[in-house]
Amino acid sequence: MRYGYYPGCSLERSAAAYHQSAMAVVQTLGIDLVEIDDWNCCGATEYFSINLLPAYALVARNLALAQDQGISNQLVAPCSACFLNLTKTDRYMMESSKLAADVNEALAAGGLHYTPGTVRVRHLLEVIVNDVGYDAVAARVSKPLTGLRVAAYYGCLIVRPGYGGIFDDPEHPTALDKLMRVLGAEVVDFPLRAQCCGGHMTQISQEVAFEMIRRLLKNAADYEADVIVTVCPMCQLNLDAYQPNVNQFFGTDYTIPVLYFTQLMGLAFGASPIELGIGKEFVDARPALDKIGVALPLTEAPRRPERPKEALPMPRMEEE
Amino acid sequence: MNEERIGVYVCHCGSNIAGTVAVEEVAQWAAKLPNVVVSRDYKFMCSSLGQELVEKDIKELGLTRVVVAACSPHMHERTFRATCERAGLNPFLFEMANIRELDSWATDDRAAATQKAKAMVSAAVRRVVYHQPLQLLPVKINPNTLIVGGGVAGITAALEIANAGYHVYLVEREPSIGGHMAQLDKTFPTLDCSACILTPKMVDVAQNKNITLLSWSQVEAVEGYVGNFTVTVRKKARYVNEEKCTGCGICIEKCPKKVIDEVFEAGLGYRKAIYRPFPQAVPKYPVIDTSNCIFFQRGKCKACQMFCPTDAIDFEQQDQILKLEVGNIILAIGYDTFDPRRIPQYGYGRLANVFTSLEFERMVNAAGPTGGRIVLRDGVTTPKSVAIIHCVGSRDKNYNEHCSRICCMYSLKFSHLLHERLPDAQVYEFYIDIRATAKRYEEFYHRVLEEGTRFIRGRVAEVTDAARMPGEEGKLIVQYEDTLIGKQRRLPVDMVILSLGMEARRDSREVAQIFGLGCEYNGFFIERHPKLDPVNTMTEGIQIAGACQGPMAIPEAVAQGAAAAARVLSLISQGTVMMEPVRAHIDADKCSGCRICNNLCPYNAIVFHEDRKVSEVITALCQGCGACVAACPSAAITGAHFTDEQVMAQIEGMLWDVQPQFAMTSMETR
Amino acid sequence: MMAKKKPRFAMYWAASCGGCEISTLNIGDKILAVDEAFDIAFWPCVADFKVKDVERYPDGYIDLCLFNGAIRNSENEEMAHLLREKSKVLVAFGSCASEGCIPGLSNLTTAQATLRAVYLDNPSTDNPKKVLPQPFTKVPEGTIRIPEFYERVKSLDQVVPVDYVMPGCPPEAKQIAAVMDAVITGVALPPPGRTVIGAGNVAVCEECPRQKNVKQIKRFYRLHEITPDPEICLLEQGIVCMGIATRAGCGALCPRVNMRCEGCYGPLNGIEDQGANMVAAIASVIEEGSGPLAGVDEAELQRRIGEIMETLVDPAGTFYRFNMAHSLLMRARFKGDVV
Amino acid sequence: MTATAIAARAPTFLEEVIARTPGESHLERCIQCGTCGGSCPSGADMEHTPRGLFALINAGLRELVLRSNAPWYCVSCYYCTVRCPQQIHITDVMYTLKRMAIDEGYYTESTARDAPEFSKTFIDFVESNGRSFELGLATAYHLRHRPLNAVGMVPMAVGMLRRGRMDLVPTRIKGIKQLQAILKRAKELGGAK
Amino acid sequence: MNDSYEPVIVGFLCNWCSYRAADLAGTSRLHYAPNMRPIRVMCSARVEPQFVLKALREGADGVLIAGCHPGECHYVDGNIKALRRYELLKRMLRQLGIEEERVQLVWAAASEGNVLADAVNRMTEQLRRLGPLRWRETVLGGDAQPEERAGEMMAKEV
Repeated sequence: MRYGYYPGCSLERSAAAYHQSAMAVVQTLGIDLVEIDDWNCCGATEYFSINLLPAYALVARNLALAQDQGISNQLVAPCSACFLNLTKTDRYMMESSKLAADVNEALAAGGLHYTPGTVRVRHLLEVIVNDVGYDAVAARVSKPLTGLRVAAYYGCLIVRPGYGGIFDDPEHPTALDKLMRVLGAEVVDFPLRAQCCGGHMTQISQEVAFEMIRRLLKNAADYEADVIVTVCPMCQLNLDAYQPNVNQFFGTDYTIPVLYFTQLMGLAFGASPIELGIGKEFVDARPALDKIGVALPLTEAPRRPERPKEALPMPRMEEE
Repeated sequence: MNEERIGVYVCHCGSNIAGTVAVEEVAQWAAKLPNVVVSRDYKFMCSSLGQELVEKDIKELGLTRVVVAACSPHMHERTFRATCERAGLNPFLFEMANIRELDSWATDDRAAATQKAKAMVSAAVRRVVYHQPLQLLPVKINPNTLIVGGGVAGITAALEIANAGYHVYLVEREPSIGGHMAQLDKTFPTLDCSACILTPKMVDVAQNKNITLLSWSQVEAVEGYVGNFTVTVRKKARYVNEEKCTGCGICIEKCPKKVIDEVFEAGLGYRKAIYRPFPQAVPKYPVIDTSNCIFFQRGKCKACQMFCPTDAIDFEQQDQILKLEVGNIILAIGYDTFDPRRIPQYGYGRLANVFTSLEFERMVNAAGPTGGRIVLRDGVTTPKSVAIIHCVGSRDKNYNEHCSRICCMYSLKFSHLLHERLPDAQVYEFYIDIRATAKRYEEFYHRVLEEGTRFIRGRVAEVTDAARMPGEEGKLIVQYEDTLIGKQRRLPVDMVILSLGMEARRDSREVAQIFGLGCEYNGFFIERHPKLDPVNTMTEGIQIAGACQGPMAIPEAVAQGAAAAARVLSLISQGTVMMEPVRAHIDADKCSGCRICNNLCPYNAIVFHEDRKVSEVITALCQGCGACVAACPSAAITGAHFTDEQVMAQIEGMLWDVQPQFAMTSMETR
Repeated sequence: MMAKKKPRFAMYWAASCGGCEISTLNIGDKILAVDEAFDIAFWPCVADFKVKDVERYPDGYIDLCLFNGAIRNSENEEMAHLLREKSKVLVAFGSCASEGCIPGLSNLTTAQATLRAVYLDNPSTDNPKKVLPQPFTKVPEGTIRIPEFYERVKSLDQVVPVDYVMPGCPPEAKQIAAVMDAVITGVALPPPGRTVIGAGNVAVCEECPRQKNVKQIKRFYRLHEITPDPEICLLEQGIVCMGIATRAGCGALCPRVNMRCEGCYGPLNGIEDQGANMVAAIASVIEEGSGPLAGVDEAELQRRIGEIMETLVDPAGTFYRFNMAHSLLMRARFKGDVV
Repeated sequence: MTATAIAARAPTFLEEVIARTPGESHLERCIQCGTCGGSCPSGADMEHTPRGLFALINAGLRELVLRSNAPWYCVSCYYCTVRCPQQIHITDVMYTLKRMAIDEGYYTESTARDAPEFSKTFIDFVESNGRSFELGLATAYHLRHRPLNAVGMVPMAVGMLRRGRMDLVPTRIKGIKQLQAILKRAKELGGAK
Repeated sequence: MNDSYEPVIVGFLCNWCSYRAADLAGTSRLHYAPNMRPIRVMCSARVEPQFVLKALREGADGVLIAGCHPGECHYVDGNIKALRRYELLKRMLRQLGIEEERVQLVWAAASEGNVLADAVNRMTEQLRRLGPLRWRETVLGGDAQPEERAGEMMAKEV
């Protein structure tokens, strides 16, 4: 099984662990993900707020590259926001010939053209669940996650609004639950499974964002989850990196690690935590992983040399 | 080309047509068309003076064809056909050009409208030349009637017809008649006890000599046409001999197998494997549910047989296939309630204390599973707060776009019943609009307001058990926007009731296919006219009544049942019915027996004679759609009043002004 | 020659393959009767005549003229006019003359494309200088004229009035014999005016011995894709047999040997357009595998139907194999075109 | 008929919003049921619920709408869109309102005026590098618009760096010139529809 | 028709749904392009492909066939038969050089006056853009019979 691969900006760095673990897992499953050469940012949730046609053109450049590089007519995106933007652009270009014409006129300035409908964009989870299948995944499990209480967290954009077709119920999805059960984990009921992680609200209104994160943490804690498992780098970032801030803000003391589903898959397949990028979380995953007998080395994963805290460098500013 | 003498009449319709179309000009222009001997315009052609004009011309000028350019043929085609007939001209030698609805009312552009009117008149003139005199077809009416569905609509219709002295076959799929109404506790707004008013009617059905009640039965096929239908009914095996059974109920008592009753008790209660849906069931005979019966599943038990005092249990019983001859059919197959599992955010099936409206009906019913006690799913706890959510599965393009019409009122009824039984409980009604539009409905709404129910305008976004704030723990939290204050809010309650909308029966499309009816996009049957002919269908001889036509409350269903019965009685009393002669006919000399047409007819009106190798249209069965006419590759099938040459001539006429490019070849075959 | 003046007979070959002539000679002994009964006035295939001879005849000199071949070039048209003038009874003989036949299929493309295909693009063509035939070519001796290649193929009746039509590609020898017999023995022909003679009035199915059942076509097959059951109607098996929409007269020759009827006898009386008629008939009996009321979504329905239709390769070329030049649309004529 | 010329009516605010939203937004169908307002995860903090905004749009209260913080508080979770009984593309409409607020300058008066700045900063990075750049984004945005808050964010940024989850310099794609040409062309072609 | 080109469409409307939809459009005074000339048939299944060709041949720029929505046909599934024929006809017309926009099949329920009106407007607009049916270039092919020459021959014949 060969697919084009669009990692998206997050997976380059802030969610490198997602990329790392995804690569390890797909290799085990016999999936070939070939990265699209020279892809660009999808614009996240920001570009559509500012200027519509450039926003579509930005996304469409990726579709055109995927189309032209001929890796596969299917393109896998592990990030839900990228997945949404790519499917949305393809869908709207298909529905509106005017939009398609305009976008293509813009693309022509870069010598590109995209025929809507050529590239089928898929989320990594959906590929694993539908193309590989639960049975094939089950066959690879060598170290089942027995005893680990998992809250399967989908977030929004993988299930809503379904520009790329309905993959799972937009209100009460279950695919990730099933996958986690296949890995041997105990999946807790998690009513807020498809609620929003706060998205970019962390940058706009922390109070609002923190409340949204709190709800999710509380719900997972209420059901005594050991770990929250996610399918999106934004969700992971918000729930993990902001967990201390949320605790501070509300006076709570949640310590629920947030891992990518590929990391748990990797563990179940017997991969080492390090090769899955475990150890990069803000909220320590070790207590949770202890339950399934996965020991993390005491030293953290190798990383860049640290800089003195006080010397936080300012990046070079662009002219405008 | 022929000797026909055509009269053309262009109607002003006051200013309705003349305001946009230059009618005088059209009339003068039409006078020059081939075969036209007189062409007039007149203020109101449909007035008696206008009609007299036509009659006079037919008689005095010897017209052999008439064209009236006026309104839609659906409006006045019959009028002018009658006009022709009065003057001694066969009514089918008339053609109408619709220059009002399709022309003057659809544009402001006078020049274009006039040009279009000319095209339509020209088309009618060319077409009418090829018209042939036709006769209406008389059909005898069999006085027996089939009624499908034993809910309140079907029961009403059956009693009306039976009481008029004619025989009725009442077919009901469930073991008992009664329908949804038998499940209800009280009926709004009068709060009559549903069983008290329905049961006597059910008993009347059982006792009426003119009614053959076929419960636990289904119609499998319908053949024939108005006046002469042959209906195949499968009478499923009950495994209880109706001749011997006294309905004592000992078998039910002794049956060891308890089953959740998904039908009558809406899943809230239990029944046995041999059962009667409810004590007052009509007929009184129980049925064995073989998929749950221990004997049928494992070959042992027979407790019912052992205890039956009249030896009525018969495990060997087989389904019976009955052939019924009837003249008319009334479909009253009712509705289904929306399945709320389709809206996961309301939590039905996941959250124990979310109930459906039908569950609540059974719960408040004194004869229901809780004996009328209102409790949570644990069967013990009394709720202190109840939220009733309106429009579940209704007014929602994701599910059903239509308003189900009854939910507002039964929700109000629930509020009232909750107040009556649990005076301490707080009741909330979440609504988009309160639709209380029939007699005494608005008054009932006011009464419920006065009783202290809190009305919150806002469609509920979700019901969850995920507590967010103190006070929410252990409750169901209803999240919504109170649209009257424009704020998002959350309300913790003990119980949620989902007011389910009405849907067409899940198998309504299959039923429609058996009976040759049309369904709307949402599965409800299409009536002949939504206002003027609501119980008739496009298929002659088949009426519809009750909620299979669209969402409606009991009084309307009863009225429709009676209306359908009146329709049937009127046909029976006429003895014969005259039918439009728009029918297909196969010229046996031209038919090559290729059998292309054989399975095209939705009414099975085409038969193939294996001996002569030709197909034939049974005129009485044909409805005149023309599908076979168009398909016949030998031009052996003609469709009366819509023949190839008529339509071809009409096309030529329509395009009289736009043939700039070619001349005709004189050598063409026609 | 006997004293009694024999009627005069002519037969001419325009854009055609020659099959009509062969079929005529195939009538066996009857050919002697023809020779006996007629004086041959013009029959280039059989005897040496020149156009000049015909031009010298007075109008109406020829009693019966069988004209085969379509009108493909200016010569064909000139001959059609000439023979019309000189003949009392003009018969459009065979499919080419009556409805354009195989040459008529070139109406699906342009004359330019046809010439290119023949003289330039054909793999077996050796034409290094890329010479195309020209109506006028200057040579030292003067200008050579060859007939002008028309843009569009027409049937005979599109250039001159025709009294009778004898369909078929070619007309069956026994049908020709029967007509000749009738003419010779003086049986009155039906009134003229493009009247069909020498054929039936019912479809080929009438003569076809195959078992016919109710039809439900799930996909179409071309002949090489399937081995048809020899007893059952070919159409039921998904083979686009034109017999249902084709005039009988041939004796269902093709279906009898497992070949689909290709429609050479043309449409039946009352049919304006054989192709459109086939569309109506065949499309009606496809089975897209969904109860029409099973609540199938409209787009899905259209997709399923489209899928089946895609298996019917080249509908225009199939349905109009013989009738293209005489199809309803092709019968359109520019104002001023001569009948 | 003698016709009096009536000047063509200017499009209403509702029509404008619909025209500027790609595809069929169906905004005109709103029945004011409040499903969107109830479903919105940040709805409790919005000055107007989506439903409320639509009522204001229908009433033509342009300034009120374009000054509202509501569109900027939209987190693109699409709950409203999938739940709307009238199948209105609410999230898309929110994006339209954001663009209109920027175009008409009203956003500066909004309590959420930082949000568009965040979006713009984000875009600046994308337009000059082809990829987003979290550290640059966070610092540039916070220093420009929330100097006080920037300090509060330091521990997290440091955490990100320490865990190797943030880069110190942006990645730039090879085809940046090509991308810039495309975006330039797209901007010239104009944004509407 | 000289100054500005206005296409003419022949519309085959089924008696039960689309003709009633057209009636309703009129009754509701929905103004739409007056370019469609209606012919009533009992069912869209009565519309023979021959009628379509005939209309084009007689000078129509386009043909609209309108029926009930699938599942709502008065004659159960006549519209499905129409759809099947349309799908095949469309493919054949494509080969004959007739643009797809010229022959269209739409569904309009009796209550959907607006749907029918929109369809007529849309089709009129498409045909305006397309221009008249180019007989010589597409259907009949090339320029075999230049008008002058035809005129000449006409004179000779007369």
